[in-house]
Amino acid sequence: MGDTLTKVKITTAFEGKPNARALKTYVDNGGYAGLKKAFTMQPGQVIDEVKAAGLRGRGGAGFPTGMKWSFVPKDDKGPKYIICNNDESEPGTFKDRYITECNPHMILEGMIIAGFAIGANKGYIYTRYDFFEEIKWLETAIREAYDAGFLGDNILGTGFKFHIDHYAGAGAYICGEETGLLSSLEGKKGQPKLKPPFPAISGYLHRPTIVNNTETLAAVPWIINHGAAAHKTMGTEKSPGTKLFCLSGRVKRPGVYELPLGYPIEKLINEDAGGMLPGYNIKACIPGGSSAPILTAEELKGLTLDYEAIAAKGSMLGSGAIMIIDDSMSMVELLKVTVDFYHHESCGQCTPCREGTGWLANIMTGIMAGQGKKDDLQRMFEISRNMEGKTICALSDAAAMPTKSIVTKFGAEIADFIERGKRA
Amino acid sequence: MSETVTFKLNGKDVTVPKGTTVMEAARRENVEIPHFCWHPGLSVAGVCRFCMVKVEGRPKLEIACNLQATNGMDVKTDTEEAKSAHKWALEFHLINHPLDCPICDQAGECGLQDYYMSVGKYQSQMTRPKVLKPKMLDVGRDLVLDTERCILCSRCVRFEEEVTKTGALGIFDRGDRAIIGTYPGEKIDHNYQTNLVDICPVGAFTSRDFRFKQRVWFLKDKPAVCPGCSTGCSVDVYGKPETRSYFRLKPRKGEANGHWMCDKGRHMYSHLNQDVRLRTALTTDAQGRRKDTNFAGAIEDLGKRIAAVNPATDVALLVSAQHTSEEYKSLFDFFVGELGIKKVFQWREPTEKIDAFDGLLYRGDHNANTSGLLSALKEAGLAAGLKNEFDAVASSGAKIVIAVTPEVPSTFPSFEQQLNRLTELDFVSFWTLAGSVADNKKTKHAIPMKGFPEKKGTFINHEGKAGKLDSPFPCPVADGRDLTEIIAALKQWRHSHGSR
Amino acid sequence: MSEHNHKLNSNEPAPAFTPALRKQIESFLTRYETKRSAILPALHAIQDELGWIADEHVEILDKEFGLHRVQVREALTFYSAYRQKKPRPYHIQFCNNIVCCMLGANEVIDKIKGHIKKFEEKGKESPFGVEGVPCMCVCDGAPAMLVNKDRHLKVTKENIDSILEKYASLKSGV
Amino acid sequence: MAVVKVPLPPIDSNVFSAGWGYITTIAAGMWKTLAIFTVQLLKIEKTNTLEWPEQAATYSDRFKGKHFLTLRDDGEVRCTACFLCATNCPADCIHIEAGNHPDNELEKFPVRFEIDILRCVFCGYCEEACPVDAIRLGPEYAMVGTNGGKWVYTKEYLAERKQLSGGVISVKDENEKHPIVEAPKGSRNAKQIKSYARHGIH
Repeated sequence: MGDTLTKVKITTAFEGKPNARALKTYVDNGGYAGLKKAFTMQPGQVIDEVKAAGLRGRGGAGFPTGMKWSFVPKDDKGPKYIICNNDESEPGTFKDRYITECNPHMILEGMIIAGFAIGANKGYIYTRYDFFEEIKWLETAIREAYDAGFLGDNILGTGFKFHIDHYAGAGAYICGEETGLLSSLEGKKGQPKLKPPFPAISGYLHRPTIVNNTETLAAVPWIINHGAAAHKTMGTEKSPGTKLFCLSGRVKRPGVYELPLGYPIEKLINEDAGGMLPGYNIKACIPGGSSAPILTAEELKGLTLDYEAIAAKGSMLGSGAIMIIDDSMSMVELLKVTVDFYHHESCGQCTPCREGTGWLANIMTGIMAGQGKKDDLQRMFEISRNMEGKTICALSDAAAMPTKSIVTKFGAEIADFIERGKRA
Repeated sequence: MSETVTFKLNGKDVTVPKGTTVMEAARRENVEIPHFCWHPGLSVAGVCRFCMVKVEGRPKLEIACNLQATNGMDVKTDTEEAKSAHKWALEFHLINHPLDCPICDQAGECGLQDYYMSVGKYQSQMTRPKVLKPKMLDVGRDLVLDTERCILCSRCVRFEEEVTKTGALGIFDRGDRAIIGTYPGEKIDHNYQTNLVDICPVGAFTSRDFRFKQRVWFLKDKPAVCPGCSTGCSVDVYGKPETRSYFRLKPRKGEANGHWMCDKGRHMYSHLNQDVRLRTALTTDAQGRRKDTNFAGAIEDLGKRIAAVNPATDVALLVSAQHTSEEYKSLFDFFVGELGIKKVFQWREPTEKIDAFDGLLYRGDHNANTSGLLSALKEAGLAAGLKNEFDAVASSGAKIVIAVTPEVPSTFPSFEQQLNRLTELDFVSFWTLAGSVADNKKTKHAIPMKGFPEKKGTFINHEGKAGKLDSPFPCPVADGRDLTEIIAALKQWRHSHGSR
Repeated sequence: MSEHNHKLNSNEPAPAFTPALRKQIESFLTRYETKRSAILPALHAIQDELGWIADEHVEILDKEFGLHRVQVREALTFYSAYRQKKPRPYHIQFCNNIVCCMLGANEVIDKIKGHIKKFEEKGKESPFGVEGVPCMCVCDGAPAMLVNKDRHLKVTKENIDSILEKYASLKSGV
Repeated sequence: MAVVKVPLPPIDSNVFSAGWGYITTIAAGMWKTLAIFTVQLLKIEKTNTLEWPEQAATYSDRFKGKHFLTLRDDGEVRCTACFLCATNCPADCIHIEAGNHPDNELEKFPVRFEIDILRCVFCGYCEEACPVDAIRLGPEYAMVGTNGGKWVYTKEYLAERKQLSGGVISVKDENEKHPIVEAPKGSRNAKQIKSYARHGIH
């Protein structure tokens, strides 16, 4: 791999810099250069550049960003919207918060470029409400950008008009789903919208809308600035570029690591993060936020961190939230926490998800209370299997996949717990 | 039908207009795709996830209600994968459903029951306690809401948003705690609320009016046209022929009304039941003694009285606009054509606002056949105006007045008052359904009539469109006749007694 | 998700809107493309200002600001950020998701509950209320909690007492 | 149905023929009667005839006699007026009128529940159909009355014979058939749960 593993900082370039969030720091270090360069290009060229860079959505699904942008109807003269999905809520993830903390201007610049590319004049940053500090930083950054002429009716004298406003969520995991986010932005319950039509055709207020993850948008200025080719030199062929990995659990140095895709996971855990805390061993690992199927310690051997390699192991890279489960954690408890979370967060719109998550949580409550039945594991597997791929959004799958994997891979431990009717 | 697409549905080629969903196409082809949230009169919600179909070449099952048919698409509703999806979708709907079918009015016409029989999983795996939610909520004049039975298909919420545009219902909370309801302490207050009972695929909304009256499997439904106003909604009348009783009206899809009908129309069965109807004919003898008689007796009495006077000058007709065009034709053919009567008057409600319209269905003209009556009058060569003509009747000097009363007294607030006024006249023969005619001690002559579900004929609505009544229930009143039959009997009597 | 703090305040009268709050809500009505979008920010504003959202507040939003009450209530009940009952002066939201749970969140929550119980046994109202919440996305600092708007990271059985004490002493004058 | 064939008396032509034969036959008959009378009078042989009503007849446990309605613990009929018995009745002898129970949580109850016993064929289908074990056919077989007798049994009459509840076939108690579920904390009061259990998880 050699060269492709060079640790270039794209989205965390301002990590640890003094006064990192200020506009001045950003501009002094090459900020808004991407935007200026983008203005010298045609909107179509910007999209092509992002496409060529192979940038994939960093929110979890990994959909190619340039492709998404190109779905927006070009001849539509009405309002279009760019939404930054900063509603970070996937358990285990904390990268968007980190980007906001490092330098929110990067997000703004990415949004302006995206707006320029698809012809949108309005952008929203949708952030979770309990990022109280982060919201303040964002608001400050927006104000600074307006003052410096990076936002407004005539940006840098180009005649391009773009406004960004900020919107706070209200504590719903489902609003991290793009159409759920749009519903929420419209002041409705955050229930995902039926697709088709896709948001790029009919999204916010039935207008063409692009919803991108914070990390995706933050990577855009660098790509425009350095070119698609430079971006392609990092990472793997199918997953180019760098990605933020949120490492948590009982490792010595948990935190956000910006690494090129294709980075070996063992190297990340043992070298970058300094290994496990003394006395603890890896029992399992959830590689992409709590929605990702769990991997056992054995499966981590030789695993590289890119979309394809993890998919080959039957899990997914998702949002890059790597949760190391150590041997102090009971898998019954892990399953209980997981299904409870999805039960709490299911929006209640689609029946299989509403009832399925409730049913799973109900069964787990029974198991925890010592009322577990022998066939509960089989039942949970069946329920999960029939929840998958049946709903409007992926929350149902997100609940089903980890359940299935935990039940399959750690079934013996749970069965033992049920058998004894108490904590294993 | 400008552009069409052709696709395969269960192996059969189907051609539909472009933009048609697979669900709509399947309905046209009589292919059953189980569904709860989809309703032809509402927007697509796609939340019940029941109408899963397999499209060859696509990895996942698709929901038929949001799947537009495209050329060459190969859709299958009966693959093992789709069938298993239906089974499980129903199972998910059922796990928190209380299964209180024994006390639920929806039993017998419940989506959950029907689909359980056709696509059910039978072996439930639900072993845990169910989620409990509020029951028996009073959310409107005619609505009882049981949120535990609710499957959150959101049809009612969409109805409130899209049809009545009141937005009075919402889904509160989320996940499996979600509860449908109005704003606390508020009630749905519009004239279309019972539609919620109809569109609810389960027993979450039940009608207070119909509640516990009868199990639906005892009922027979027959198509008819609502007599409540000049819109002429297509309806189904639900009755129990064995006991000669009626229980409810429901809308049937029709040109005039789409899928809906108003709550006023829903009550157009209550005047038909025996307890409020005129059950026997009445005559009064020379001594002024009133007695019950049969139909033949009443006709004989009336025939004699008409024969004793000069009908052209001494007989007047007072007609309401709630009977069929066919009846009016025979009525006027006989009285105007044969007897030469010129004194034909209309029974209308003095307070009516004929052009009033609520924007959806309900009109100010509470007569189903004003247009039909007017054209029959015109055909008979009589002036056709729309006004209440009681004064004219009173001052007409007629010795015999034949009053064909409105069928539905409840649509005429002044019904009793007019009845009282008419009984003051010399001799009035009431042809009516209303039992109150017999209760009035001064009534001298009355003939019971058939109600709208008991006769055949046509109502012409405000647009001039015809609505057919063609599958009659047996009349609960033995002597009940429609106008055509009464006229035929009168003619017969006159014929056999030598007068023309 | 456990809730522990609602018993004493259930019949609390709804605090009235301040003029500043009204002005703020007014500004939301025109700030976004649709009026309906103002529902979430307006509810946040009410909660920030008054601590919780009462039914009366929803009715004011309907009558005075033209936000449909059913829509407002839908949002109010759907989103878990909004509180419909008056919270204690220090409302603790403790993450009990995977990582925090693994690093001992439940034990800390139990300890906080024990702390609250001690107050109640003395017949006093504890200044603290605690509820378990889903992941707050600060897993690198697990276990994490929010006390009103202050985020605390790496909260353990050992250091929770000193944190609570600090808040309790702030509260002592009230 | 089995048909009992009664053999015709043998035609005896030679011995007691013509005029005197019937006297001999009567005498033989009288002798038989006298013999049995004597045997029974002296209690030599056990009699099959019961001295009803002084002596009670016993029937098989599965005998389906006069109906009765079972009661809940609070003394009201268990019937929820679901009409399933009436639907299932081949003789169309059950007439129910349902109404709103004054206690909202119980919802539906029979205002009237009548059985026209003269139409009833005692098939027991009503018992089979009942989802809440409210109607049973009891052991009573004597249904006597005169022309003016009350042949239509009312709800009160059907429900008043408490000594019969517990029945013959359906010995399960309410909780056994409809297990009471544990309610989530604070969700509903016990009465609701009871009504819930009553209307059933099966």
